[in-house]
Amino acid sequence: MKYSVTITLKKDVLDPQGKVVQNTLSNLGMTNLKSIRQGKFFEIDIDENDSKKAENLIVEMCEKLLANLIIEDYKINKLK
Amino acid sequence: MKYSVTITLKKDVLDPQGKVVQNTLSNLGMTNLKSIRQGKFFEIDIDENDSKKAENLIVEMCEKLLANLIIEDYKINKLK
Amino acid sequence: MNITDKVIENHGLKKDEYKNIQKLLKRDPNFLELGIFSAMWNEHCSYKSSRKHLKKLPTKGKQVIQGPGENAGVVDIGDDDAIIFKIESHNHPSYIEPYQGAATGVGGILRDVFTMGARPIALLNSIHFGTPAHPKTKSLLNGVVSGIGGYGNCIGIPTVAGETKFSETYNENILVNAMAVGHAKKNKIFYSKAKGVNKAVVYVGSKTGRDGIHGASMASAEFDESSEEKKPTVQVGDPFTEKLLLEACLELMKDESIIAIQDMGAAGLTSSSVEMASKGSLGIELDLEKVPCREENMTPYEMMLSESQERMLIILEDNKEEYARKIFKKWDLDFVVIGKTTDTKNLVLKFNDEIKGEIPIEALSSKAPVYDRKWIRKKLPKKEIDIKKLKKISLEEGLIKILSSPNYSNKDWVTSQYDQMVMCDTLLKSGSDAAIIRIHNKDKAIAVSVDSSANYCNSHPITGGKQIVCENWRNLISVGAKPLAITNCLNFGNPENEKIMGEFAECLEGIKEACEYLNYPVVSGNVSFYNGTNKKNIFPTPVIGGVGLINNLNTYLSHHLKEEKNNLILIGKTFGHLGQSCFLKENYSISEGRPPEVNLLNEKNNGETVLNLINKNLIRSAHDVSSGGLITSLSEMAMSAKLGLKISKPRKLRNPTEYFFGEDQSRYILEVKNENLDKVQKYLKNNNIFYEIIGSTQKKYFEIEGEMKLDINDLCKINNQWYNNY
Amino acid sequence: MRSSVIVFPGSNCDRDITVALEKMQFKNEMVWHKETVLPKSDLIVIPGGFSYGDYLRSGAIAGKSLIIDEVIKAANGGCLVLGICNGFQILTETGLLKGTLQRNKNLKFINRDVFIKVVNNKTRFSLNYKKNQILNINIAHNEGNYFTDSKHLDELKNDNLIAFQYCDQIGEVSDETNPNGALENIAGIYNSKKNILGMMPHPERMIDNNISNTDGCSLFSSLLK
Ligand SMILES: Nc1ncnc2c1ncn2[C@@H]1O[C@H](COP(=O)(O)OP(=O)(O)O)[C@@H](O)[C@H]1O
Ligand SMILES: [Mg+2]
Repeated sequence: MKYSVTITLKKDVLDPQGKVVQNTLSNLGMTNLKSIRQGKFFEIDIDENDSKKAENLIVEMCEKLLANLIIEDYKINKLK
Repeated sequence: MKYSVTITLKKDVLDPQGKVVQNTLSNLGMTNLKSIRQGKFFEIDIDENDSKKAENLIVEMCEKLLANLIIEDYKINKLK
Repeated sequence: MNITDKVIENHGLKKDEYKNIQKLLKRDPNFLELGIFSAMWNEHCSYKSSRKHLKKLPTKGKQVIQGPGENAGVVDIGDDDAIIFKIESHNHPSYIEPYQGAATGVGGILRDVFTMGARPIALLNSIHFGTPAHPKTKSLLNGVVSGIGGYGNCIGIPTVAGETKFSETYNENILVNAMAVGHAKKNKIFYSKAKGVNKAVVYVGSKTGRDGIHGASMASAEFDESSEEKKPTVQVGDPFTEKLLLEACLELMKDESIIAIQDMGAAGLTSSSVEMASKGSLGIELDLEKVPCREENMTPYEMMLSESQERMLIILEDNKEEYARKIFKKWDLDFVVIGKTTDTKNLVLKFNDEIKGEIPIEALSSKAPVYDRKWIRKKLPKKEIDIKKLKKISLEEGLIKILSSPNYSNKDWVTSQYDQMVMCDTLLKSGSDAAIIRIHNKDKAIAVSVDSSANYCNSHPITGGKQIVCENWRNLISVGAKPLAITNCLNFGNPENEKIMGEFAECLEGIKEACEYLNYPVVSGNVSFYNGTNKKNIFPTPVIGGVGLINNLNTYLSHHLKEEKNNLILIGKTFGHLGQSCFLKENYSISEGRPPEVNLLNEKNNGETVLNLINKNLIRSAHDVSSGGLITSLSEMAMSAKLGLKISKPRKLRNPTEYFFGEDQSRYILEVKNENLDKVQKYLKNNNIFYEIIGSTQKKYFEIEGEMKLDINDLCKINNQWYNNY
Repeated sequence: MRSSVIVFPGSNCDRDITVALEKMQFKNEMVWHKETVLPKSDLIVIPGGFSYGDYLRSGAIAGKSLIIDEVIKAANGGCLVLGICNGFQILTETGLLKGTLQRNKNLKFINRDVFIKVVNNKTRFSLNYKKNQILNINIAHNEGNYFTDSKHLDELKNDNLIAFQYCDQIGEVSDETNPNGALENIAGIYNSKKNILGMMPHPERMIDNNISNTDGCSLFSSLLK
């Protein structure tokens, strides 16, 4: 089964990269940009047909490794 | 309007990060992981009500800055 | 696939080259074989246009352990230590994808060095961009610098020296040359010559993917509008895996397991296997289904031509397989026996027990084409510039123009992105004439520098070739090192053009002459042709990387002025040569005239004398005088120390502009304490050295009597602003 | 004093720190990350470098390695732990130190000598320094931009847990002297028990006048007491 995971910084955490990207885009003339935040994206393919189990596995991956829960949130999406 | 953009490496391009993450997850016991590829994720909020125009703007951002089109593909998603 | 004219052309092979292949095989090649010929016969691997000229370079000397022909050159630095080094270009890939192109350039040159048994101890780079105003320059500069840093920093080898230049000649074709320097024990050097039949051929490192297929032929083609379509050849660097590969290889090398080892660089598995077999006059047989692949359904063609990074091929002694496998397993790397050596002298490629290709090794190596391309000489430009006809510019104005220009600005913006300190043996970092790296745990060090001067080479290639070797030599002398040997990266345009081929032949003549005279042999190098777009070729840009030895850590020097009230001595004659000078270029946008003459006799005598004075500890700081002339060199000494100096009024008959901005060769500035002045003068006289005492160091002010007086902090500000505002 | 240097794939300052520790008379051992027992040690050092390429987040994957469980156990038992650069990042990933290290504010790798001042000189790591002593020290990192929540920041300040702050030559702490954007110019912090120090600058690079200075020596000599 395939899932995608997006990981984003928590609201109150400083995002230096997003800030620079935002400045750069403004400098490129895109003045109606209100905000941009950067995160990570994963496409995960697992060998598990039970979607409940599969989802648990993805959660485990996120909590154990992919996200740093102190500063990041994650979101799981089923692809197919 | 709000959009999200995901940026992923093109198919045949080496993904050293994904490789290391995959090994680590397997070592952590998640053996039914088939593959994982890492990409970038952006949440973009723009001040534009015309969705046609807004989308064009997002495309421009991707092509000009966010994605490295030589090795990456991007996908745009409307959030609301 | 059918082999049509189009297919042949797409493989970069000329019609008569194809006929030659048919003759050598006594049949038509199949698609796989054609691919292999194309990879081995292109300029990048075969050196078909350059070989004839490269043969003339001096490559021998007491200090040389291994000259050109191996993965890198090896010099003796006494005791049981050897230094292994080489430079290589990654120009085309870096233009297409600057970060990855530059990064994999660094990765590639590192493998050349550690494949010979050396632990890399320093990285250098020479990078050339178009004008800052060109729309692509900024992102290319950013990408290349962070790519070089990204790779070197991650793998943990200090990047300690280099050069960063801008000129419109590189607008459509930047240059990215990377040099690696390693240290090995003299009795532990590894070569690529296979020996013995039925020995295991082992694949180690990363898996093979579809990346970089035909990278070598791309490096051998001119750019045109369609180059953007050559994108799939972009390779992604993986410095982490390279670090593992480095440690695993060095660990295996402690033992006596390896017969031969060769990194997979350009043309990957093809060139590495052919080279090992060819050097040993053997054959090699590969079972391609065993090659570790990253992608599904890879064909033998793709496997043989892939340029995936971070891979090596090893020929192992009998009964060492398990021992070696354990080491690579520890480092989480693939280790697979994929074939064996044979006595057939053929390259045999099997896939699932079926022979897919068979080519005599000779046909790919010694029988590869060699061309004696037509070339024409360049005349020495006649026109000398009469500066009296130009608008007068004060010394201060002229100097400020130079120091604030992109080419002469302080390079901290670049070098602070490189870890220069890791390994804790960097005695002198970027920003000096040469960097100095201590040999770990020893009381000796090496000095390294890379240099180029495309304007001189373009104006008169022989003089330019000579000059650049001398400048490099001078940079090593200035820090107190005895120059040992060089590596060179020859960046030129299209060799099928007689004028370009002439530039190449003549630059090499100049390099040869200087190297011979200075006993400064060439031990390794790389040729990069086809630098240009749509018939517009870059200026000839040979880059010289030199290595020198410092035998005693108490005698090396930096060019930073040391204290007030010391004498400043100028070594060498000043004629005031302004042709091709930075002064004319930056102030008047004039790039005319001939380059300054190089007198090898003076060069050698001045250099050896300065080195002796440094070794006697009679000098406080030293700097060579190069592009920008005396005043620029003086300002560099002052700025780096935040100390002032005062130069006395130049003698009457001299035109101050010519005197201070002239780029006459073989000159050095020395800082000498009062108490040593007599000794130094006596020594200079005894050695028939022309010198002038031009002034002394002082607090705070950069001063030329009767001409200018500037606060040193203001001068620094001027020199520091360009990158930060770009 | 016995020290252990943990070596991860991709560590690259492991040799440098070993040289420093041995020069300062520690009895040092290198410990490969796949080991499951730590040698008996008074000090554990997690060196700089790019463990696992720093590919996911700097320090994240090393924070999940086998040996780390042992390090955590030892640290909780009071063993002294020093994380330098990547080592600091790893310690925040394991939770032994709070907060996180983000990309430098200019998004570039920075290698430079900077000034830092000793904020707390009453710990096992710093007692041979004077209070507010200014050190000239090398930094080399991509992610040194220290961030933490305001509650923890208050704790750091109130409990004197800030080890070093970036400053200028005379100890002035300001935005201009902040190389990477770190909160409050923080260059290093302690845990609440002060037996764990994480710092971005490299003291092991400052032990030899030939290549730099000896401003790092007192850190190691403090530990010897
Ligand atoms: N790309 C680079 N990488 C490392 N060091 C560099 C780079 N570019 C310039 N430098 C350093 O900046 C200093 C000034 O460069 P340059 O003006 O070319 O010096 P020189 O004229 O003495 O050769 C040198 O010490 C050089 O090593
Ligand atoms: Mg110089």
